[in-house]
Amino acid sequence: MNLHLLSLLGGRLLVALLTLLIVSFVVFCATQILPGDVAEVLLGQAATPEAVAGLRAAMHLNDPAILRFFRWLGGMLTGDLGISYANNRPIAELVAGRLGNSLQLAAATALFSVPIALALGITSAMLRGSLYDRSVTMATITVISVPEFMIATAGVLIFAVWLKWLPALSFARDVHSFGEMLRIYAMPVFTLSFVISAQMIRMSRAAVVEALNTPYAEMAQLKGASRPRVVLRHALPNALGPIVNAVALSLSYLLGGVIIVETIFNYPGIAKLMVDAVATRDLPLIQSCAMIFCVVYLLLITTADVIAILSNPKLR
Amino acid sequence: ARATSALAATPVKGGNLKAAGWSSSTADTLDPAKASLSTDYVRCCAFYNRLTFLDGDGKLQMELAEKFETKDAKVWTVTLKKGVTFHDGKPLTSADVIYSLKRHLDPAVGSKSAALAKQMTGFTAVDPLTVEITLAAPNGDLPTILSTHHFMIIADGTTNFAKANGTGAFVCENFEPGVRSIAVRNKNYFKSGGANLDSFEFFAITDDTARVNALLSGDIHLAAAINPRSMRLVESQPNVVLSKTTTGNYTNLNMRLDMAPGDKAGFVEGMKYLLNREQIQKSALRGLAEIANDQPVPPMNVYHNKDLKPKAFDPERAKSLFQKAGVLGQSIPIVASDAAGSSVDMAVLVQQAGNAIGMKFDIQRVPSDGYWSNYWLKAPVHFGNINPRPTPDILFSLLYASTAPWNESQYKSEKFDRMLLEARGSLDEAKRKQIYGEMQVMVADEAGTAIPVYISNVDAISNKLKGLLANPLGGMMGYAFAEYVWLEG
Amino acid sequence: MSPLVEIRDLKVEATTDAGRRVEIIKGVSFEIAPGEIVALIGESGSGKTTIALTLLGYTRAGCRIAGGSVSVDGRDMAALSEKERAKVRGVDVAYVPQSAAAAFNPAQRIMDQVIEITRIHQLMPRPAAEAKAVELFKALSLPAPESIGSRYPHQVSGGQLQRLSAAMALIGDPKVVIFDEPTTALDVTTQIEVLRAFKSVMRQSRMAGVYVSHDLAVVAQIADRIVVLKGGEIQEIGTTEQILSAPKHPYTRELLAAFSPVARVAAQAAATASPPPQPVLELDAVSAGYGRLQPNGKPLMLAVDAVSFKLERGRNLGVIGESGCGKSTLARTIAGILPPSSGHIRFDGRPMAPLARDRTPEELRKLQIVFQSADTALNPAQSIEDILGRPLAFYHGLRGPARDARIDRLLDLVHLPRALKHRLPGELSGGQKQRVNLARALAADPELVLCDEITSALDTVVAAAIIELLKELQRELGLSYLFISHDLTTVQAICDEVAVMYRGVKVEQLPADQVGKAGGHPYARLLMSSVPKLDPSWLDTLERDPELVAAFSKR
Amino acid sequence: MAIDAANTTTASQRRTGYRFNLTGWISLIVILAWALIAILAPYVTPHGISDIVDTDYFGPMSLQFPLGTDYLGRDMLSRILFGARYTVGISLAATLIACSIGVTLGMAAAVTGGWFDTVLSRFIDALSSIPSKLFALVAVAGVGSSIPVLMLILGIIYTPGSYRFARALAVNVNTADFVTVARLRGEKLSYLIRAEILPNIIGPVLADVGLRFVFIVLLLSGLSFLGLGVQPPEADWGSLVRENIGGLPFGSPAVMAPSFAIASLTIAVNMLIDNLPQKIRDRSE
Ligand SMILES: Nc1ncnc2c1ncn2[C@@H]1O[C@H](COP(=O)(O)OP(=O)(O)OP(=O)(O)O)[C@@H](O)[C@H]1O
Ligand SMILES: Nc1ncnc2c1ncn2[C@@H]1O[C@H](COP(=O)(O)OP(=O)(O)OP(=O)(O)O)[C@@H](O)[C@H]1O
Ligand SMILES: [Mg+2]
Ligand SMILES: [Mg+2]
Repeated sequence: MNLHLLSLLGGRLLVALLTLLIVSFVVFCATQILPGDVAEVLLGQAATPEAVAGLRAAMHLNDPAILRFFRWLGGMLTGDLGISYANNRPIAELVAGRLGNSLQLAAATALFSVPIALALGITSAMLRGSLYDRSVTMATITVISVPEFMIATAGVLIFAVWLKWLPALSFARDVHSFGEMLRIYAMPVFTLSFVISAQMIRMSRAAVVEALNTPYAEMAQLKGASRPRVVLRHALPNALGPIVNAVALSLSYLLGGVIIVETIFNYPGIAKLMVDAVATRDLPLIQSCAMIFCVVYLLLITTADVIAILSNPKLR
Repeated sequence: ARATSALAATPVKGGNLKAAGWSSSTADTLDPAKASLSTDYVRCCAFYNRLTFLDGDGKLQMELAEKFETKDAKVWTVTLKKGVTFHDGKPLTSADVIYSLKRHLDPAVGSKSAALAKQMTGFTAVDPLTVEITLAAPNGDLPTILSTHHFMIIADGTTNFAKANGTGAFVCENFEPGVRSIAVRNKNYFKSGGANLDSFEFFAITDDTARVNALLSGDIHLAAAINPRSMRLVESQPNVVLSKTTTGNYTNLNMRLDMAPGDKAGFVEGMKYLLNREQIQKSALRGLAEIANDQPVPPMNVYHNKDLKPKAFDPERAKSLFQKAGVLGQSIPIVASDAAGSSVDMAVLVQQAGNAIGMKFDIQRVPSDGYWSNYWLKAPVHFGNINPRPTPDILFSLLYASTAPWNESQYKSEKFDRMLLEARGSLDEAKRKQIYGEMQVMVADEAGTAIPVYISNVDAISNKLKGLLANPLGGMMGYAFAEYVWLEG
Repeated sequence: MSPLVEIRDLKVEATTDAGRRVEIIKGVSFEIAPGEIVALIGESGSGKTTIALTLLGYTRAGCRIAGGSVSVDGRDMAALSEKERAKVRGVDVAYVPQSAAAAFNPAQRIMDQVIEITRIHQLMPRPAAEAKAVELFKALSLPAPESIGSRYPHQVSGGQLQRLSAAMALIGDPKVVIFDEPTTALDVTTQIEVLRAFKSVMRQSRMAGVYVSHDLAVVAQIADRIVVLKGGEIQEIGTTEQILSAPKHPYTRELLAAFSPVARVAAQAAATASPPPQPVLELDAVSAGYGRLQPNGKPLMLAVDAVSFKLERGRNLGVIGESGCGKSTLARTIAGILPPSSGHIRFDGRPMAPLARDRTPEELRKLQIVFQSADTALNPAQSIEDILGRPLAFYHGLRGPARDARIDRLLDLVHLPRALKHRLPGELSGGQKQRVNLARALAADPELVLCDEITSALDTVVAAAIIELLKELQRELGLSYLFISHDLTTVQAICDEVAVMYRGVKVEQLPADQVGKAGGHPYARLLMSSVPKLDPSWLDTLERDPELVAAFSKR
Repeated sequence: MAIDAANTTTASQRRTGYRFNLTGWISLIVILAWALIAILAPYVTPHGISDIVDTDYFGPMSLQFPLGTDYLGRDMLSRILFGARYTVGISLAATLIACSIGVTLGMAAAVTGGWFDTVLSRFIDALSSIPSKLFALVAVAGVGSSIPVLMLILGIIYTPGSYRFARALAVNVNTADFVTVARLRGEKLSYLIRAEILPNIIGPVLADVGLRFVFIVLLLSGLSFLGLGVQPPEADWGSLVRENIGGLPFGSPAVMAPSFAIASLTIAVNMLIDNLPQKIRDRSE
């Protein structure tokens, strides 16, 4: 059984590596179609043909594209992410801090939203059809149909500008106390939670409702089990697969999808780095960011799949 | 809130200033030659110095230079101030100046001012504090040209710009491109007194609303370039002061004279009459603009031609001109982008005016990315955005001379080129003023560039922040405010 | 003595999706004394399960107790609050569900589920509960009683699960146990063990019981009194003796009359007279199983071990054997769902590809399988019309009125009303579903039908009708059947020959009427002697060869 | 007996009918109203969408401008009515593209299994790990921004999620005996997914469609934020909120009204899906 699991994980890992390779190549090709290159972008309005040609030659941009790709890939394999075109700094250095920030924000959001979302989803499944259930459903849809930037901006206006309870900006550093950290993360975490919770609430509700409709849930009730026990001991373990999948998909949004929150709260995370990289056609940086998103995504999805498999004795 | 009064108040020492610009990316740099965004300029101004600078009245002042001397406007001798040191302790010498200026000629540096620097053909270090600069052709404006931000002086041989090593009022403590920089006061600054602030943190908040909100909540002391849409909110706040400068920044509609429909006589003129300048000023820019007369020299510039009146909004006249050009009723694409500020709104206004007279304008809004290399100068009808330049010579030679690198409408006039050279080589102020005035009329009437308004820059500042004055080089005191302002209370 | 359970004028209503109220139980009254076992019998859909569930104060979704009272040990279950009911369930009244396979949580180990009642009601510490569970496993003749609890539900056979669910109900020493068809899925040998175990456990602790079944012979062994139901109403109540020997109600008489169907001896004689026909199906040392292949080429779990037989055209082969002996696996292998790990299958004289997807459309059409569980074999989202119409369109290209006419004919064939074709499978009773399942196979005009336990969910009347139908079709169309069942009498009623399987091996094959006769395989004899009789004293007086029992019962 | 008609030989009359509750009706009416507005937009807007009709900006609600004016002084009501075209049209089309492709492929992968499933699943994983904004940037750079392109981009961005969801559901159904029966009959893939799998997963799939629709509406405005969305002066509702967000501090109708419009549509779509008309199957007398 453990051997089986190991071979399963090994296979997954191999496939993940292959996926990464393909993605890096696809991203590379995609960036090749983008109009303009880093030389033009860096020169901006000063991009006269001679200036562009000169800069291009100086940056070795005239080498064949595929050669540059393999050079990048080679570096990547030896753990060297390369040098950013835009500012000549090692990419590892640029990415490290930003990635740390993003992960912190993601972790804070996950810690906050996942339990709440699951609790809401599961309780509304338990009280299916009740007023509570309907209000949760209604509230979820209402909340996600409000654009993210609206929630963030309204939050800032109310809590930072009018009430002055929370800061309008969230720098990840310069944090001296736990209370301060809470204040700094409060609004971005709230905003992101609004965005990602809906899917988790709806999916966990659907999965638990499904599991509650089964004869074994009915049987548990006939054994005298209380409603919470039926849900927690019988429905939930069987609904785990779809739930972890929904959670993983929602969490994967927390890295690449938070550009609006990063912008509004001026939070230096990796999503903005990526958009910047695209804007400046900073190829090695785009590639590195894409790899990070891809790795995190695959990690989440694979974890979800493995949990789903582990939670189902038939698949184990 | 009211505009800042330049009351003579005594500066207070100390305090940590936090200020936010409006744009920033990983391409943020501490290399003055590459600086392209306001964010870069602010940082460079804090860490480096120029040989000269323009003061609040647009007058040239010496900074690192003691004096500029020339006989023929071709060979210039620059004497440097004594006792200036870089942050790492190295004294400033002529080698640093020559290195700083010469590198603009190297394409690998990717200098934004390569076009201007090209005229400097010879550099000689006469002695450690004297530099001789030879120009390809006489140019009386060299000291002013060297007051622009790209010509900051860096230490000889510098290639690594992870940290700044300049002579400026602040020492770079931390710099993360696309995130922020932290600067602390330079205790060895060569100007007496030095900066007032203990430290200065600068970053950018790209979202207009968020930038204003950060100021209102007290997170920052200065929010640069606030959007006209936020004016109503900011004006109602008691603890916020607005600092407005109209510098000569403009967003213009370019019609290439070598392409249809710009090559049809009457089209360009018609478009200039179709621009409802008042509406642009009032609606698109919420009054934060001054009406312009289709030429690039702004009113606060000493060479501005006051007699040249802006063209009035006259759809009927435009209609007859379009009829003459044979374009009436055609559908004309206009390329606009957020890259050229307010251009989308302006395009909408043109489109609306066109509808009334049976002209159809098809707005093509394109992404900011790659706008300057892909659409600007290239599309038949498109928008551009030009930052203020200190002299008419720079403006005309960059934008309107037959060989100008950024000849937005492909305007070609031998007479204009001759006049440009004549004014440049002359050291006679009255004559220059007269020639430049005439050239402004030519641009307004003949070139395919319609300049509807000069856009004002409004920085919103906390009422604790004092000492911020207007400057013709741009907002935030020509980006150099950190050195001069102080925090009260 | 006052009755332990007293049901007075019980009415249960269901609300249909049109919002209309339907009375499914129409005023039922009976009582159960302590220690007494009352059987509910009646056709499928007559309301047996519904009544049984009201003893727990429970009704299925959409239903509610509309009137009357159900008092258990002095408490009216219909009137209690949900919380108070939960306290009673499992401790005072326990339930053994109709479909054990569905009633087990697939994600939990069996032991945890069996002792869950003791955990919920905090009856005893965990080790004590586990020890008690193991005792029950032993009493219910489950194999490996010490370790079976650590398996997951999908790792034991259907019959084993049924017994495990009984253990689950008995662990809390309830006053009343409700058995909802607990032995339907069991083979006769196991059934005897289980019935005995039920009886002794219940007698020991003087439990009262409600025993729901459609099998009169089984009911005869265990019940003190019998309640005969039809259409939600009681037809007759009486002691077991009285119902069996002197039924008053015509419906009861009908049930009794259908109990022993006519054997097939005549048909067999006719068939043997004709020249030896070509075998329609031929198996040559076919082995199959589950799990990955071992180095020796056999699967990890070998379920069918080198089975060979020939089935001639127009004749039927019965396959019997205890639950989990590999009957269904054999059928699945022949059908091409599970590839054999070794051996060959010849159909109509030609070798057939191991997997269905490699077989020709003609082969697929001629060989049809009727699945054991009609519940899962019918698409819950398709109407009966679509389910039956698809093979007609697929194999014969029938469309429009021609197709409709054939669907009507098929429904007539399996004795289902034509109006039923507009319904979804969920709206049919278990027996009706099984008949639709069969009709679908017949729609293909097959030559060979693999019937996997198609009558086990049916009451005697309907089951007899189905058997008659199969015989009739065979006469008309020359079909052959591979008839899988653990019900010996049914097999004998239709088959020419019977193969007896034991642990994946075919232990013997002989003419149907000789099964169980002296000289046959001992296991077959054991099976035969285990078929319950209508005589209520049969179980108590049954003497089986102890050696045989020792050799084959405890697995 | 109501359900068990085994003994009822008389054919019960077939009463076909649907039950549709009030919530469902209201939702349907809201959606139809917006759809109608989208179609009739040019005829019902009181002002041109790009006409600056008010000298004031962020004007309050008034008789002349029932929803106030926007940041340029344009009539908000007209802009919202016209914006329905993009929000309703593009989003619905993109949702349909994403869900039909995703669900079909998901079912096909579950039914086919083997290498087809593995390759497709990995490919989809790869696709969804590429950040959607980068994807949109490249696509628009390559083919230019137009309404069909937008529909396609949004559709492709949301296909992987739909695929994963449908596949997970279909894998479960695929193990049921009735699918095996259909396979044994020799049915082709298209029949298996259309007739056997889809009807059994349609409930959760529809719920997912509703959620996806909301995300697409929002991403559309997100694209406008990057300059990739609907081209001005036209604007979808999300972009209307975005461009007028400066009016939020004054509770300007210019920012509230489009928000309400979005909410009304997305809530209606989801409520309709939750309360779809139910076929009444009880046809007995
Ligand atoms: N929700 C419902 N709506 C309408 N009728 C229902 C509903 N639930 C059950 N019924 C009907 O109630 C009747 C009694 O069902 P019940 O399950 O008690 O039958 P049963 O005697 O146990 O049959 P079987 O032997 O098949 O288990 C059946 O005819 C069934 O169709
Ligand atoms: N999918 C499976 N994986 C592993 N083992 C299985 C699987 N299906 C069945 N088995 C095992 O194979 C053996 C034969 O099962 P099969 O279903 O053929 O029994 P059966 O004779 O039909 O029993 P029943 O009368 O209970 O239906 C049993 O021991 C069972 O536990
Ligand atoms: Mg029942
Ligand atoms: Mg079986």
